[in-house]
Amino acid sequence: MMEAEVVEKDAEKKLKFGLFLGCNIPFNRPDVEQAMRKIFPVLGVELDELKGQSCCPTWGTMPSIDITAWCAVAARNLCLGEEKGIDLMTACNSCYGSLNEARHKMLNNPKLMSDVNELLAKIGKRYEGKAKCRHVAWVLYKDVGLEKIKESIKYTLDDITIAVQPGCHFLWPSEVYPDKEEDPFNPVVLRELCEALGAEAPYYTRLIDCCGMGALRSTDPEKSFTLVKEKLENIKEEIDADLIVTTCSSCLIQLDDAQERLRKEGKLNFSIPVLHYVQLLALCMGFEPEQVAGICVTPRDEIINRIIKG
Amino acid sequence: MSNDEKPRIGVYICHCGENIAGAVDVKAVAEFAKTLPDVVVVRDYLFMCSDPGQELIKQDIRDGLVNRVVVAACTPRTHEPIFRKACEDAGLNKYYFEMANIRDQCSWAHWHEKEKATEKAKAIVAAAVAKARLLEPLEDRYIELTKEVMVIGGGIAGIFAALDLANAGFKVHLVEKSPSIGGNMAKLDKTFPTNDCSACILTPLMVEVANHPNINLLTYSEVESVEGSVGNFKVKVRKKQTYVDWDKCTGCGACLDVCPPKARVPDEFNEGMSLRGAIYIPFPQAVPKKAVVDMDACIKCGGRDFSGKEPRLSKSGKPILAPCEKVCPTGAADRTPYRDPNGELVELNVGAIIVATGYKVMDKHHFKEFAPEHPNVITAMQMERLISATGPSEGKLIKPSEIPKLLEAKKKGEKVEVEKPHTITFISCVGSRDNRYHTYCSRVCCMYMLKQAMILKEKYPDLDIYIFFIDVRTPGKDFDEYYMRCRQLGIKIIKGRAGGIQPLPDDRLLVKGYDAEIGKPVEVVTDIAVLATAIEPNPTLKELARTLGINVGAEGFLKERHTKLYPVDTMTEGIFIAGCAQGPKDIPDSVAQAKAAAASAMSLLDPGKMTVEPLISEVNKEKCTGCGICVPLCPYGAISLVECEDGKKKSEINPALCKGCGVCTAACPSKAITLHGFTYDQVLAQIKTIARWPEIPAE
Amino acid sequence: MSQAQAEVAEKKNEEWEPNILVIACNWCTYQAADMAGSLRYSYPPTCKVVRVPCSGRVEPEFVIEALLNGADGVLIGGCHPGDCHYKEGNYKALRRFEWLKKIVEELGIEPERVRLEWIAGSEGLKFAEVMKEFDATIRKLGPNPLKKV
Amino acid sequence: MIESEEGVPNVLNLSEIAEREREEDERVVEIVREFGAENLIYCMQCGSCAAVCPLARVGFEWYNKKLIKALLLGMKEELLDDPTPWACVACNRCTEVCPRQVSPFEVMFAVRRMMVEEFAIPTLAIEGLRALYEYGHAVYMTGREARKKVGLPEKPPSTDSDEQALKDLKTILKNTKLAKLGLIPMND
Repeated sequence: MMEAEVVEKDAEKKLKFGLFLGCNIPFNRPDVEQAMRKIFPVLGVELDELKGQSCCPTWGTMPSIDITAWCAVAARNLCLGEEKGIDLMTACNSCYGSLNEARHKMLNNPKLMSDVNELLAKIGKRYEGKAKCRHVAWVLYKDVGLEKIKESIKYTLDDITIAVQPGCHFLWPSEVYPDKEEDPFNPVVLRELCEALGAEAPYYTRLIDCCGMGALRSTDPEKSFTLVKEKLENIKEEIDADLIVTTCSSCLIQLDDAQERLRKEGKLNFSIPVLHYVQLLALCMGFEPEQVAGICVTPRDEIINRIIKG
Repeated sequence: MSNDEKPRIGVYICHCGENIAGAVDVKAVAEFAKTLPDVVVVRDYLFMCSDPGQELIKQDIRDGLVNRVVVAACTPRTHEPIFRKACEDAGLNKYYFEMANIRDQCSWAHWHEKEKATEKAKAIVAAAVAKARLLEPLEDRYIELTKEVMVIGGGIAGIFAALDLANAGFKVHLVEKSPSIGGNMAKLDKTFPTNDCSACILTPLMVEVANHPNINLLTYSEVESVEGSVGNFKVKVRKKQTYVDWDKCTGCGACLDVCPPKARVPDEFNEGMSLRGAIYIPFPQAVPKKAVVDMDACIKCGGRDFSGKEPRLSKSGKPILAPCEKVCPTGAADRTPYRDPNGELVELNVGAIIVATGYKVMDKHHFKEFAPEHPNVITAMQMERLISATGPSEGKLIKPSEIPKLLEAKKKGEKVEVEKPHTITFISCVGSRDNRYHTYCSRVCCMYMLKQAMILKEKYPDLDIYIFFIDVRTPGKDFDEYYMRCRQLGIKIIKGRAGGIQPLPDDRLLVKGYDAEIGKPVEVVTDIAVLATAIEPNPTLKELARTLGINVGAEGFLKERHTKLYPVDTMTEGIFIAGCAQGPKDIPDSVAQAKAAAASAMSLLDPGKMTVEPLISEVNKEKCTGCGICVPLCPYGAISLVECEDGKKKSEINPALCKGCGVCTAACPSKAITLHGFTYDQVLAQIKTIARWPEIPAE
Repeated sequence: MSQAQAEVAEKKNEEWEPNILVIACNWCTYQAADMAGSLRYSYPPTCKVVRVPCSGRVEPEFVIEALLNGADGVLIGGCHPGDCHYKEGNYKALRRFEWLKKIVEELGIEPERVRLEWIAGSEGLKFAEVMKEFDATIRKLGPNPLKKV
Repeated sequence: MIESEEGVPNVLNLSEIAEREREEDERVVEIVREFGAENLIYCMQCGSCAAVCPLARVGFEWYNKKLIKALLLGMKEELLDDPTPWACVACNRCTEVCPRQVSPFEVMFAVRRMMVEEFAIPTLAIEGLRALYEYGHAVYMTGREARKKVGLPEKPPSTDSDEQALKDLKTILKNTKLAKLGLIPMND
């Protein structure tokens, strides 16, 4: 018994990921970065800085110009992990999508892979296709495990109803991702992660609908806001959530930021605070709210107080 | 067993597991049945139709206990034959049997009113017993069947039906109204979904028909009258006058070219896109390959009119002959002997008839919105001819408006530059799914448009091809894959039926459509517009159906006996239908149906004789006053007034034609007609029993 | 008279139940009656079916006799026009029915007591509905006036 | 052609479109296939993609299904000024539901790539590319107050704080189509 436990602990200790930040998190929502830096060591996951990482590249950049260029930029980032024999881990769905889509393309197209490696050769790198990008939600769900999460928290979310927002690139296209929901149209991972913290995380009709962030918002904010509004109203009406929790930095910004705008314009008469799951977990673990959940537009003081004061 | 022996009725009540016993108190019904007049035995059993159940009945018959049987169980529609057979097996005339339906029409319908269900069951049994007391023994009838079949129509369906029957040893008379068999399929260039060359797969079959020892091929012939009924149809077939001695004609074709321009008419085989002479062979692969003279077109060169006159002599003393007879190497086109314009009447005796008269492609002139008079607006069947190697342009894709130029040059042996099309546009559902014309879907248009588009695009990749659809319907085997191949070839599929074609100042056309997918009107300048006109019943089909005594549906196609269960049968026994005469269908379905019709005819005729239930009407000559009311009432023409020995006219019913409806029986003012199995007394006994219920019928 | 019979007869005096005769053609209405049962559409057990090959077999006398013998209502069921198994027997039935109605009226019987319906073999539900309706009609009319006499 | 207000004609003259393809000796379908929309030709216009497309939902004109149809008809110029492809959030729900494995997302992006060649590219996208090249981050902010506020170093451990890595990234980008197109200055 004792021996087995030791072995298990050793295995846990071996958990190590390259912390892939992307752009939105380090520059827009560094509290999410801080939350990850706080929670993972507690959960026995070692984080590598992945020095020299860049933009994944995001959809509006290289993917819109050229497939080889897209894959080359993605491959340089993946190489940073591959060189150390570790996978990347991200808290941004866009990075998760772009990196894995690029990897999927390269693995299925030898010509593309060799073109990419020709480019990488110019900087002395080579990508074999081994390293992949993992999603922080999947690492917590599968590698760390719900039990360990439950053990690690100081506060539980009794009587709190959460509306989950897994986000599009957590789900689709399921073919390219290293981890897949059993039914991508009825995702349960984030719901179970929230439930592990003691909250209710019920289904609602527009759970898998897009928040309208990204290119849609930069192209036509008005149209983008109609999607957020639809989603928020559905959340309010169907489950009257106390809190929205997402595992995507883009969804986080959109739901938080656009919500405040809609309110200011008089199009919304309620307010639901929004957190990234790693922030929520950090709060439950007792980390300083100012550091792990300090940046927002839609007020979240009240819910943070409820969490911390029980 | 004599008829006037006093009835000794056995009543056998079935529990049908719980199906009857669950709602009807079977024991109570049994007790009640014992009180009914002439009932001597009453038994009940869990499943009366099972072997031991039937054995109960058989034993009572064998023991001489009963001479009438009433089974109270389910519906006679399914179980009457089973129990009748049990009676027969035990030595009782099987028409001494009556059924009381206490399941379907009692226990099941009144499941929650058990007491009332039991009472009703008693009433039903009482009525059945009342009828059983009056039953009479009847003998089954047999009719001899002629093991010959007439197939009408020599298209692909008729060919397959004829070959299957002939190969099984049946004598087949294949009647085709055109000079050659082959039908519409002979006109097609290629066939979906495999794109086989139509002639390549059809011609060998046509030859096989012509050479088959069991097939009597009657081309250029039409059915004139049909009498008789299943097993023994008497058919008169008119062999039209060919005006060419077919025994001598070798099909060399020498006469075709010499027929003068004045006598030339649009060629049916090329859908009117070229001309043929008055003397013609329908197409190069015709079977039989024989010439005929179209007398409506013939100008009777040199007064040569088949009237039996010797030819006039020229100044040089030579006989003046028509060009065709002059050039004929065998004398087949000899115009001297008299030829009867009525042709010849042939009489056939057949046991069954298969109708496979095919279809007609709807004409384009109905559709004014699509500029039908424009030479470059063509039907899809014309497109088939345009791309076929045996067509007017010998398979070269040219604008139809250029055909006359091409043919003229060919005649002169000159070369000529003709314009080739760059754009071809197809329009679907022209006349189909259209309340003004045909409400039905013609089923094959989507596929043949895709086929033509595919053939054209593969052969001429630079062609721009547009297909305007309401929706693409490709439910056959390998059909949707075929459709996808077309899409992948770059054929532009536009959802939305075009609304108009405007001729442009040159010989091109502006097609006006609406792309429902983009939500905008679209316009295409096209060289050829192909209208996928509907598949229509042949104009003569209605008349033929009347001759045969079968029905056509509202849409004009032949009506099958039952859409699902009897798809190749008609309401007239012994007459089967196959192919497009029954409704629009493609070649695979036509062939399948033809084989089904052939198999149905075989299973009907093969035993050589068939049993006919004796439940038909009979005239009691002594009662008949000869009023003749019944004669026109009979839907089968089975009744006629015949002179009797005493010189009076009396009604007589032809048992071979009578179906036993009882219309005459009900109408006869002197009650001279008996419908066996449903006699006046029998039905009235049942009715009175029920009307008086719950009073018990008197002894 | 059996005990059960006696009981029913007694009941009849206290609480009248209609007695309805249905003359059904073998190919459509009889089949519909079977269908109603097999699909468990219930209808009043007052309706009892007698089978004939075709509605064209129904002699007006059958109906008159039924009424004279005490039936409270008679329904003739045939195939829909155009669907007759024997081509046109149902048209014959229709013609006779018009005539029949007049005779019934002359006998002093409400013409609503006789009815002609086209019910196809597949129309089990329709059979049950028609039976319910007819039963209700007859109940409103009360017992056959000839029976009272 | 009758011009509509948006620049796409109210009535599409398909013959003119086909003629243009012929004159330019390129089929639009082939161009977008080369740009990654390989399975475009399998589209049967069922509309599943449009049913789940956020763009279709909020009223963009040339959402996935319609865009594919336009391309199949040979349209290109008509689409160059349209913002729809640039509004695609790449959510890929269309890819998940497409019964023909067309991947409408790939079509959207192939059209972006086709548009880029014609320099039909939104300003915001150019800014993102410039930031990617200059700093290695498409979204880049010079203000570092937020990072400091949550107790993080001013710069993340990325190309932002690693000169060699940024140089490497630039080397890669200079050897791609981005440099050939000359959309952004890449002179350093």
